[in-house]
Amino acid sequence: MTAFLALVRRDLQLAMRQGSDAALVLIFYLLAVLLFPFGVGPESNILARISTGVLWVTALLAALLAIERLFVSEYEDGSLDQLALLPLPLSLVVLAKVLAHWLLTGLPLTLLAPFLAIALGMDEAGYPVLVLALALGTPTLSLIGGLGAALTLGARRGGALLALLVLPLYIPALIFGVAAVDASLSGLAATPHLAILAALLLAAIPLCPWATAAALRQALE
Amino acid sequence: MTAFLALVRRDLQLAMRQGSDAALVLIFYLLAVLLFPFGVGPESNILARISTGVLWVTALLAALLAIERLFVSEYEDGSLDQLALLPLPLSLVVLAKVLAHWLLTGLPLTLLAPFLAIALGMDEAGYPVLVLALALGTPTLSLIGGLGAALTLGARRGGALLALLVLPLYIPALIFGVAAVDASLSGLAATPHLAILAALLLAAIPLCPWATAAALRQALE
Amino acid sequence: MHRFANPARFQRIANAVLPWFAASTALLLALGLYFALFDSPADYQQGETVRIMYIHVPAAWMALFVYSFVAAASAAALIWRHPLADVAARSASPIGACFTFLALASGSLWGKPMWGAWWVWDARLTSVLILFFLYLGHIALLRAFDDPTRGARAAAILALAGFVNVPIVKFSVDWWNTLHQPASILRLGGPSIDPSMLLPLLLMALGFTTFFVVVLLLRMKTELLAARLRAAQFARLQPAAVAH
Amino acid sequence: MTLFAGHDLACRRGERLVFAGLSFGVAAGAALLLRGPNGSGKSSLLRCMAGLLAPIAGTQTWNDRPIALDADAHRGRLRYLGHQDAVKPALTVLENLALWQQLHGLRDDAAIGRALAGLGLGRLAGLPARLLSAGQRRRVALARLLASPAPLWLLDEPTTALDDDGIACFARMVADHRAAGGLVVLSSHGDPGVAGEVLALAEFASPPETES
Amino acid sequence: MTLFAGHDLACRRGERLVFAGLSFGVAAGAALLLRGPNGSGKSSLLRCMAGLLAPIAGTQTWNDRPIALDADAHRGRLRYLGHQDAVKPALTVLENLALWQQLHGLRDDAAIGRALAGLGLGRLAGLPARLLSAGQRRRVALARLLASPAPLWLLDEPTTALDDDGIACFARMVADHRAAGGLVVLSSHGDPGVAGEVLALAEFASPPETES
Ligand code: HEM
Ligand SMILES: Nc1ncnc2c1ncn2[C@@H]1O[C@H](COP(=O)(O)OP(=O)(O)OP(=O)(O)O)[C@@H](O)[C@H]1O
Ligand SMILES: Nc1ncnc2c1ncn2[C@@H]1O[C@H](COP(=O)(O)OP(=O)(O)OP(=O)(O)O)[C@@H](O)[C@H]1O
Ligand SMILES: [Mg+2]
Ligand SMILES: [Mg+2]
Repeated sequence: MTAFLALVRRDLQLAMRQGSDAALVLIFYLLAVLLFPFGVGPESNILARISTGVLWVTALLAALLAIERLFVSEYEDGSLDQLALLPLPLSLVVLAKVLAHWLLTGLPLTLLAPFLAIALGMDEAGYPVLVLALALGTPTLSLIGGLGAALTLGARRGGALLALLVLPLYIPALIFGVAAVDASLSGLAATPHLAILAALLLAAIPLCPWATAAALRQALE
Repeated sequence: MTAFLALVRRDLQLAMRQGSDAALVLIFYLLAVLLFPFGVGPESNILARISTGVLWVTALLAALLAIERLFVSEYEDGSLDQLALLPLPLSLVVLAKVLAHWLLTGLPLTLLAPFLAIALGMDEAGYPVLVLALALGTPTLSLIGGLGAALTLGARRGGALLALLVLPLYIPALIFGVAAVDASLSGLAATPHLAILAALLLAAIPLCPWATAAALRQALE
Repeated sequence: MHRFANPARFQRIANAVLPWFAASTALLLALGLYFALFDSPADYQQGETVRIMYIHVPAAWMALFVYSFVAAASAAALIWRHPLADVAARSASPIGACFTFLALASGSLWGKPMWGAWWVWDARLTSVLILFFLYLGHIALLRAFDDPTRGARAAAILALAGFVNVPIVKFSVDWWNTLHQPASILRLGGPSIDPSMLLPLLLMALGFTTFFVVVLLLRMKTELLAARLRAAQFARLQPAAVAH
Repeated sequence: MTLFAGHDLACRRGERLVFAGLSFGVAAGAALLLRGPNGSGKSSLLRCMAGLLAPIAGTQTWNDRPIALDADAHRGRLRYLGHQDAVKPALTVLENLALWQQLHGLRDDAAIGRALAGLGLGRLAGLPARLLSAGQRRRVALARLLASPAPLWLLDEPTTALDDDGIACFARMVADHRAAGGLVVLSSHGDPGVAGEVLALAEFASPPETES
Repeated sequence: MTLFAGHDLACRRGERLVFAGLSFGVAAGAALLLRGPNGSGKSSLLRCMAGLLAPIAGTQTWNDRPIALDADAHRGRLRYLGHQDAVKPALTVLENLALWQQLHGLRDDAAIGRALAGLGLGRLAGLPARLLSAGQRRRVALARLLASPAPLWLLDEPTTALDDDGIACFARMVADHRAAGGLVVLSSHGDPGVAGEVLALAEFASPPETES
């Protein structure tokens, strides 16, 4: 357990030291979302109408943008060998790294969302559910993305290949995340959708790290 | 000059060898765009309204996703030292690498855009300008992105921050790109916007490679 | 010691069964198409377009079946590390991608008259699209590494992870209210479709299956030959050590 | 008595059978030197020993107990040092050592102090590893072995980029480790300053025709 | 007569003054061996010579002409080999060599053939470099010097990871290069199999108190 926490702390520390892509992700999120007023024009009703989708899709893409490098530097400087040789199971190592990554990207992104929602003129009613949905959804995205990052490790083509592998797996989270917010916006109960998001997360927490660890092992061979 | 071309050919060859980057970027672009119907819902009129913004944002992300690694592998395996020691000026080396990168990502992406526009139900009137705007805009994105990539090299905190300052430089290209397409969609003249895009590109072609070369020298010290 | 196991036995078996499967494929598809196109009634509400079903439905079934096959082979490859399992998975996924594309294409062809739109973002269609991308990802990952064994293992892990999508495709029509119609044949309580349509449908489905087997065996044979070739090249290129 | 042993191991990299029918044994306090021309499989063998690479044939045992039976325990008792140093450029030398110590569930500043002293890194402790020279970085990687101790050391060309003083430090730390009953397996081309049984990998190279 | 010379050079890395008041001179056909403990500045000096790193004091001359006056020409006449090999894993050994040849504006398959033979890479020519072992990769990096020739070689620990055979090959190619009037500056800890004037960097080390 101490080792687990030490790992998380390490990744946060490293990110802080070398101004990580975390900030990059937030900037991109900001850019991408704020672009839509230009793309769609002033009519606030349309902006509001699409705000949910825009916020979620851009969140998806931002998450993808960030996760690609999760294991690369570890792999190239030989740290991954050492991590794989730690006494604690590799899947825990993966979980720790993904957690740190989420704290650096998913969390700030979640907290940023409502302000962007204001910018897009989304109805206040949606904010709480939006944050909740993102809070439940983004960890799943990070976990799935981690699997993708491990699978494409050492592959001849990183980023785009990763996108091809991961984006389809993101779609369920996207669908239910949007559904939850839209439900709350139209005064319906968001709980069923949120429940599904939670279920996805609960399924991903054991499965993804396990698969990711397997992928990393074969990458090290 | 032969060396310049050899460099371009090399990068294309590397990309091809490494599992055709271009094809995967296209797939990524495709996927990213296809995400929006999930988010926004199938109502075709709304999709059509936001199609311009969607196409540009995803173009931006595709450019970002691909450029980030432009110099990293060269830097880590020592090739950058060798490139910096070539008889031709480093800024030309940069230009060659960016050009190759654009041929592999920006160009195919530009050509794919109108088909995605169809999928999003954009009005035919917009297609030619869309392609033109992207053709003028994406090289600028690549050049700016290259500068960002060079600045983040070496993982100095300062570098990352500078890169964050560079990213917003994307905004003008995006604003005018979107404006051009929307103008043509609403029957107005797109030429002024396109002219600005061209101006941006003309400014970027000398400036960015020069600054990028300086940043690279920094990283090599 | 699987790695030393030479696949000569597989070659022999494959050569033995191939002609039979090829013949039955030709027969089944010929019969199926005859019934489908000439000797089956037009639907009372869909008219002639119903005949698209005889392509669409078997294709869709194959899309799901082949993915399950790939997943199973991948599991075998990961657990027992048997090279043939890798070869099977690698050979099957492009075929599956084709079937999936066929289902998508025929589906949207059918959708135009039925729903008035080539494409709608409904759960069934979406999940099939995801299935298609999973196939593409599998293929891309297989070819993304210089070392084929690594690509094979990465792809295998992906195939297993992506398997969750198969039940989603299958039951999406029941879980969400979709435009797409629910299962009327592969369902509890027996098929609810006119026998005169059921016969050609089943013939086509069988034909598609045998067709799959034929193509699979052929691809596996070529894969194995290619592997032999690579090995030979390595033996020539790669010295035991650089020193001479 | 032999502590760590391997029985006719075979290993493949990519499509190539690197070595086959290789056996070895290391007793407590002993050292095994892997020698062989470039590409003969020294690194591969060390990765097999570490469990990073699965040999396609043969078994390895620790106290006559197959290590495969208890991979976690094996990982816990070995330290591996590869061609790369696994030193994080952004962290200082001290942080790098402390980090891996914590990851191994230890917390022993005295050991870190000894490690730094043992490799003459004392004055560099506060520097970001990014500023280190090749040999200095290698020293940090070696210091890790002392900071978080374990009985079995697997070292791939540990003396790369080390100067004479560095090699002397390395020889000393290996001697101490062996005196304390530790085991050492290392590959090297030059003279690592360590005496021990030699395993020549060229002998086990697979003749071309057996290659898959 | 001295071809390549440096006059009391000083170099700083980060906050640290690595060496100062350093002068050197290399004549045609001569070799200069940089020796010194880890961190004494061998790599830094080589990077200064290559023009990758700007010395904070002193001048370097080629035929008594300051190289700063014509950086392009200087880059054109030198070949630098750093700690890293700059070998592209995705390309085959052959392509790697041909590539750098073209980038230097040359096109000479015979030279490539000689380079491959000279380093015993003949049978590896068709392999993707990614499959090479550490020493095999180093050999490719050395082969580049022969494939695209230039008078001045700046080599940073060229014999790292090389086996005895590899070192022999290296010694041979250096001898030929010098016989043809080439200049060689190299750093090494072990014995690179090259005889030549020795420059001990420790002598020019800045006094401890200046260290960060
Ligand atoms: C691109 C659009 C479409 C896709 C991706 C698609 C996909 C599928 C899939 C995956 C199945 C297999 C379901 C199962 O095994 O239970 C299926 C079955 C079927 N589809 Fe579609 N379909 C599409 C459009 C249509 C259209 C437009 C119609 C006609 C209205 C249609 C009618 C059917 C029928 C009748 C079945 C058989 C259901 C059964 O009896 O089990 N499909 N389709
Ligand atoms: N990742 C890999 N994939 C495929 N083959 C590889 C891989 N790494 C090494 N090889 C091959 O395996 C053989 C053994 O490599 P290894 O690195 O073990 O040799 P080595 O004895 O360490 O050589 P060196 O002394 O140069 O480090 C080499 O011939 C190499 O071509
Ligand atoms: N990028 C850098 N930034 C700041 N300082 C550096 C950098 N690289 C090296 N140094 C410092 O400069 C000094 C000299 O480094 P250099 O790599 O030249 O030594 P070296 O003689 O090559 O050592 P080695 O034999 O280990 O390669 C070292 O003390 C190191 O701390
Ligand atoms: Mg090795
Ligand atoms: Mg050095």
